[in-house]
Amino acid sequence: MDLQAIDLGVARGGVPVLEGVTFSLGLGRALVLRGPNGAGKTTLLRTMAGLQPPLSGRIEGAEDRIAYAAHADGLKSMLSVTENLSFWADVFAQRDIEPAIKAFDLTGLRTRLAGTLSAGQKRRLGLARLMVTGRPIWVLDEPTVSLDAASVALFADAVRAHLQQGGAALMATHIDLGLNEAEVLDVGKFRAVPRVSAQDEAFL
Amino acid sequence: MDLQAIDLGVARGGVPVLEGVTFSLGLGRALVLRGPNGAGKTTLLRTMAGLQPPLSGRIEGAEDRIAYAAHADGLKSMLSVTENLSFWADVFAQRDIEPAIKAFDLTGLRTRLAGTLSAGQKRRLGLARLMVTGRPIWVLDEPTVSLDAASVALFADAVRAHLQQGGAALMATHIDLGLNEAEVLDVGKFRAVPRVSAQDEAFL
Amino acid sequence: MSIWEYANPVKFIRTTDRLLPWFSWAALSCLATGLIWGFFFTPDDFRQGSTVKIIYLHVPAALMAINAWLMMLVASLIWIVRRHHVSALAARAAAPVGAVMTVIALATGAIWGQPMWGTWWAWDPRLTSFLILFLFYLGYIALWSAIEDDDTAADLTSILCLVGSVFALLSRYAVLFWNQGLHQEATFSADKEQNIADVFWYPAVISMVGFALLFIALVFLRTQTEIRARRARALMARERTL
Amino acid sequence: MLPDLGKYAGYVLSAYAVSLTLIILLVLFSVMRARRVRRELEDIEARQGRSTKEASDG
Amino acid sequence: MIALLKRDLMLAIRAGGGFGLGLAFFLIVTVLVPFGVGPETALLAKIAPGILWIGALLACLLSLDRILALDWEDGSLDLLATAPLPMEGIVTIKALAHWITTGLPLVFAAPALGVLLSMPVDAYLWVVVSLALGTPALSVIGTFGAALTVGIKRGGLLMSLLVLPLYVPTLIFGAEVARRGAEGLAVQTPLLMLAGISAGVVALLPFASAAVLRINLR
Amino acid sequence: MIALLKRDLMLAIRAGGGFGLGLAFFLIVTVLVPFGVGPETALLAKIAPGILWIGALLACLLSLDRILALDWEDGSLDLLATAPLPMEGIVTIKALAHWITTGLPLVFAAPALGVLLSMPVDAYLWVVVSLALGTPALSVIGTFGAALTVGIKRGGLLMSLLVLPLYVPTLIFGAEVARRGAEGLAVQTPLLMLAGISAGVVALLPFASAAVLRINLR
Ligand code: HEM
Ligand SMILES: Nc1ncnc2c1ncn2[C@@H]1O[C@H](COP(=O)(O)OP(=O)(O)OP(=O)(O)O)[C@@H](O)[C@H]1O
Ligand SMILES: Nc1ncnc2c1ncn2[C@@H]1O[C@H](COP(=O)(O)OP(=O)(O)OP(=O)(O)O)[C@@H](O)[C@H]1O
Ligand SMILES: [Mg+2]
Ligand SMILES: [Mg+2]
Repeated sequence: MDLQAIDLGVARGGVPVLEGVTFSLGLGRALVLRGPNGAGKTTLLRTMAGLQPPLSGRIEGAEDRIAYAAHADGLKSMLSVTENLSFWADVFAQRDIEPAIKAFDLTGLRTRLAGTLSAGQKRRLGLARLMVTGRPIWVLDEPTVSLDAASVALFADAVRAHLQQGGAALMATHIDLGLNEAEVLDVGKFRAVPRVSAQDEAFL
Repeated sequence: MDLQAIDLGVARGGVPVLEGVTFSLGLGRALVLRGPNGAGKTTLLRTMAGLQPPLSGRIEGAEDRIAYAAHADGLKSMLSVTENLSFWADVFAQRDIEPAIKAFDLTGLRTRLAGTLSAGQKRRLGLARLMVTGRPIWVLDEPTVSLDAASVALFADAVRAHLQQGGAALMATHIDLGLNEAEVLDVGKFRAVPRVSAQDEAFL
Repeated sequence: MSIWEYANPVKFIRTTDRLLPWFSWAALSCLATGLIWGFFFTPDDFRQGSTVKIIYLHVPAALMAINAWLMMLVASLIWIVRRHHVSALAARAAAPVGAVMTVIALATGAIWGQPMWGTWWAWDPRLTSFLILFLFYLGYIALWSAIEDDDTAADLTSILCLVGSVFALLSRYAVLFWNQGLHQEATFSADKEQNIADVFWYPAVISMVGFALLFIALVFLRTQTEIRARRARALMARERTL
Repeated sequence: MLPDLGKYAGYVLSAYAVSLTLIILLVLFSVMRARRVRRELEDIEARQGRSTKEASDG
Repeated sequence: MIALLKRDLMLAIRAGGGFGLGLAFFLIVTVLVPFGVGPETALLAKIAPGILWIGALLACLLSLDRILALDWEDGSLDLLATAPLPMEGIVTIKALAHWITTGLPLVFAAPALGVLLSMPVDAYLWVVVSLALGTPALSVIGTFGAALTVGIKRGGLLMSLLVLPLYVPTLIFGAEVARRGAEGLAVQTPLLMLAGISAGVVALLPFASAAVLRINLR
Repeated sequence: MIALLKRDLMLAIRAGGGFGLGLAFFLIVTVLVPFGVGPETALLAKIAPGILWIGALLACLLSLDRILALDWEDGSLDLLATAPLPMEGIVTIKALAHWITTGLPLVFAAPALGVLLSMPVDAYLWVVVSLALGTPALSVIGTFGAALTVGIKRGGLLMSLLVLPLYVPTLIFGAEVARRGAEGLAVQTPLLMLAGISAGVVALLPFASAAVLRINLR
């Protein structure tokens, strides 16, 4: 089933940010969200991931199929790279963390505590987590922050492999990911008309 | 006076990361550090900023002339944009925060609490802080993370203006900043010969 | 040749490897002699009955508890001033030994207190100071184990040890002021030697020497262990970087 | 075999028991950890083909 | 779920994970009381059961901000929320891990600390029993407080404020059991009440905590 | 320096900044004590000065992790360290801000809480005086503890463990002043000692705190 946003409105801090967002993401495809800073990409992705309720409209095909990666990586600095990954694999009832470790070139860092990694290495570990979720739809918020060119390529390969296995990916980013097959959606055009926050409307 | 690194060795977590780093950064010039994830850029910049002692070699011309911007922005989420800026201006005994606000297009966000900004807006505020330090040498760690193209251009303009006023800038980044006049230094070639941490040497 | 030579970890391991058996056997024999003599072959005190036999454990443990802290203080100073790794690790190695000595002194004291004072615990100044000393040990050990980086941990704990020592002294005066106590005066001081009968004195001294030797042997062994652990970590790190 | 400890026997014996147990535990833990760490170190050294002695001579 | 429990326990015993710190705090609070109120044995013996209960409560309280705030800060909580675990399960496991690492050790340590306060002999049993029954409630209620304040940076003090009033019934009945036990009176009523509170709280509060946590994650 | 003080005070009074929380915690601890030890007026009156001191100390303790940890987490501490302020100045200002937002309100609140514990009339003056003299020491010692544990995530409990033994002399002399005052005895000696400790600590400890902080920032 496709992941669909139908006439979706999202708000942050009570202020409507985007309105009328409509798209559909089929399996095997990738969609890149673009838009200037503060456009509402993060807000939209959090809504898609089910972390906040939409203001209006609805989302379909998201139930229990989404693996979300946020600005923060959710790593435990006192656990090693493998321990961090195995934990998430356990949570998602998966077994094998080896492919993830290979795909993001973490082999040499296996026993290192996550807290001692460099910014880019942390990010790689955060992305490797996606591969142990077993979920078909990846929802990624600026996945390549702090990554060097080689790691961005690793990431693009991983996404491509995921798409080939029938997965899908929804990403927000400002830079070029090297994923030419991805469609692009500019969220700028969905900007909500400036008005008071949704919760304040009752008082007008 | 130039900012000079002379045969500098830096370590993180006690492990030598870079060795023999030598460069000199004259006023009016910009130097971009490049290197893959985990190469040691952050470590080098922290050392230059005086936050950690060098392992070997020395740094000249850094004393009280450096404004440092790290991965984290050091914003107080419960203070507004102007309050955050004024605080740093006060600390560095400067007065005027208007040019900084203009340069990073924060005018519309003035009274917003820093905690409610989007990732890119936060970053813009973090960079605006540099302009109220009055320090001639900017040391920046991945300054354009999360910034959209327009903001990257704003940043490049700000750096250019700073250079024209006789400032200097030392930056680590993975992406293109649009600063063509900047020299590039690949830290990869200074990689420390693999050996144990400096503090552990006594134990071998 | 200067004494600082032994601050070299490898040298330290080699030297102590040679010394360790001697100290261990000496400690064992002194402890055995002192305690067996004290337990089996001394008469009961006319006032305290057989409880006086507790003295052979209580006093040495109490003395070692204090001396261990002093040793840690000295080692911390050496680390701060001269940055010899062995001294930092020795301080780290001594802390749990000192803590156990403190617990022994507290436990034997409490067991002694029940028949003598009719209570397991009283807020007597000396007892209280010991409890505070125990808290300092706990904090010191907790801080060591909470910090990942070895040298940072050494730096922080040695400063804590210095500041803590000053506050421990202050606490001692505060506690003395706060409550006047029940506890025995120091009867084992050199000038009052005759205060205590020779029958009790000899085994007590032997036992004290035994505790001191045991402390030294344990600190040697544990320091070696810390050094080896550091070395293992260093080699592993090198292996990874290669 | 035991000397006559009178009415205080329980106290004296428990004092000795507690102290000796604590000391033995302390020694045991120290020795066990020493052994373990030593073995680990020797493993690593064997793997890397160096020993403490060589290192110190070198 | 098991994975989460395992991870939380592992993190607790890792360096800086705080296992045993609750215990140490309990010890220290108990030691401070005589410095404050003076060293008279009779006085101390009288207030001992109450002080032990208050000390245990404070030790729980101080460790609450590790339950959820750490996971919130590094983003794991967002990720856990999108994982195939029910939110109720997450908060229950978190409370359980907190009890194992904090509440349970307190129960075992209480008798030793009773000695320091010259607690009457009859009190020991009841202090231990009341703590064993009461600390699970403290952990579960504490998790609720942690869920309420999870979005607030360093909200430790605010959380204490919210949680302390909720602790009052548990404290009253727990301390009452201990105090009556010390004086040799019948403890049945407060004991039943305490058990009832614990059971009720463990059964029902996780739903509230989960709801609150969902709101905070929005 | 003034700017830093101003910012810290401003942050404290902003929503969620924790101003007044110390006070509220103080209130709640004082209120819990009767629940724990039972409602007898005579008993409460006797322990009142001590409880007030312990309550004040715990309220200070619980707010310590806001002194430096927040600034560490969001990166401001790194930036402050590269700013033209001496590290000793930074820690002193931080301790001062903590005292103004936590210690000082406690001094003013103590009499009101004394009423709750039926404290004897003579004690009020001395409780206030001893708290006024002692709380600065608590803030400065606390800042040392905060600096020691600044790199440790949610190190609140570890910090308590390190700080509480250091609080002992202050607590003993402070509570002694209050207790003697309550009984109408001479308070001169402990009062002098308390003042001496405060003065010494304020003069010397910031150097240790600054050293420790520098090590932690490395
Ligand atoms: C938990 C409680 C106790 C602690 C922490 C404690 C602590 C100490 C310390 C630190 C010392 C050595 C001080 C010195 O020699 O200057 C000592 C010595 C001594 N203690 Fe205790 N004590 C405790 C209970 C008792 C009890 C109940 C008794 C017996 C009634 C007792 C009898 C002695 C004696 C006879 C000495 C030797 C004094 C001397 O000659 O120096 N202690 N104790
Ligand atoms: N509490 C609030 N009140 C008003 N506006 C808010 C609040 N919180 C967030 N906003 C605004 O909502 C908008 C959406 O933010 P969001 O984080 O979704 O943007 P984004 O597209 O992810 O930006 P970036 O590319 O910078 O990450 C921003 O303009 C932000 O300033
Ligand atoms: N405690 C530690 N022990 C061993 N190695 C460490 C430790 N801490 C950091 N490192 C390593 O030091 C190296 C330098 O890290 P640094 O953060 O300086 O890299 P960087 O160039 O900034 O990378 P990025 O581009 O990803 O930000 C990394 O390889 C990192 O894994
Ligand atoms: Mg965003
Ligand atoms: Mg970096």
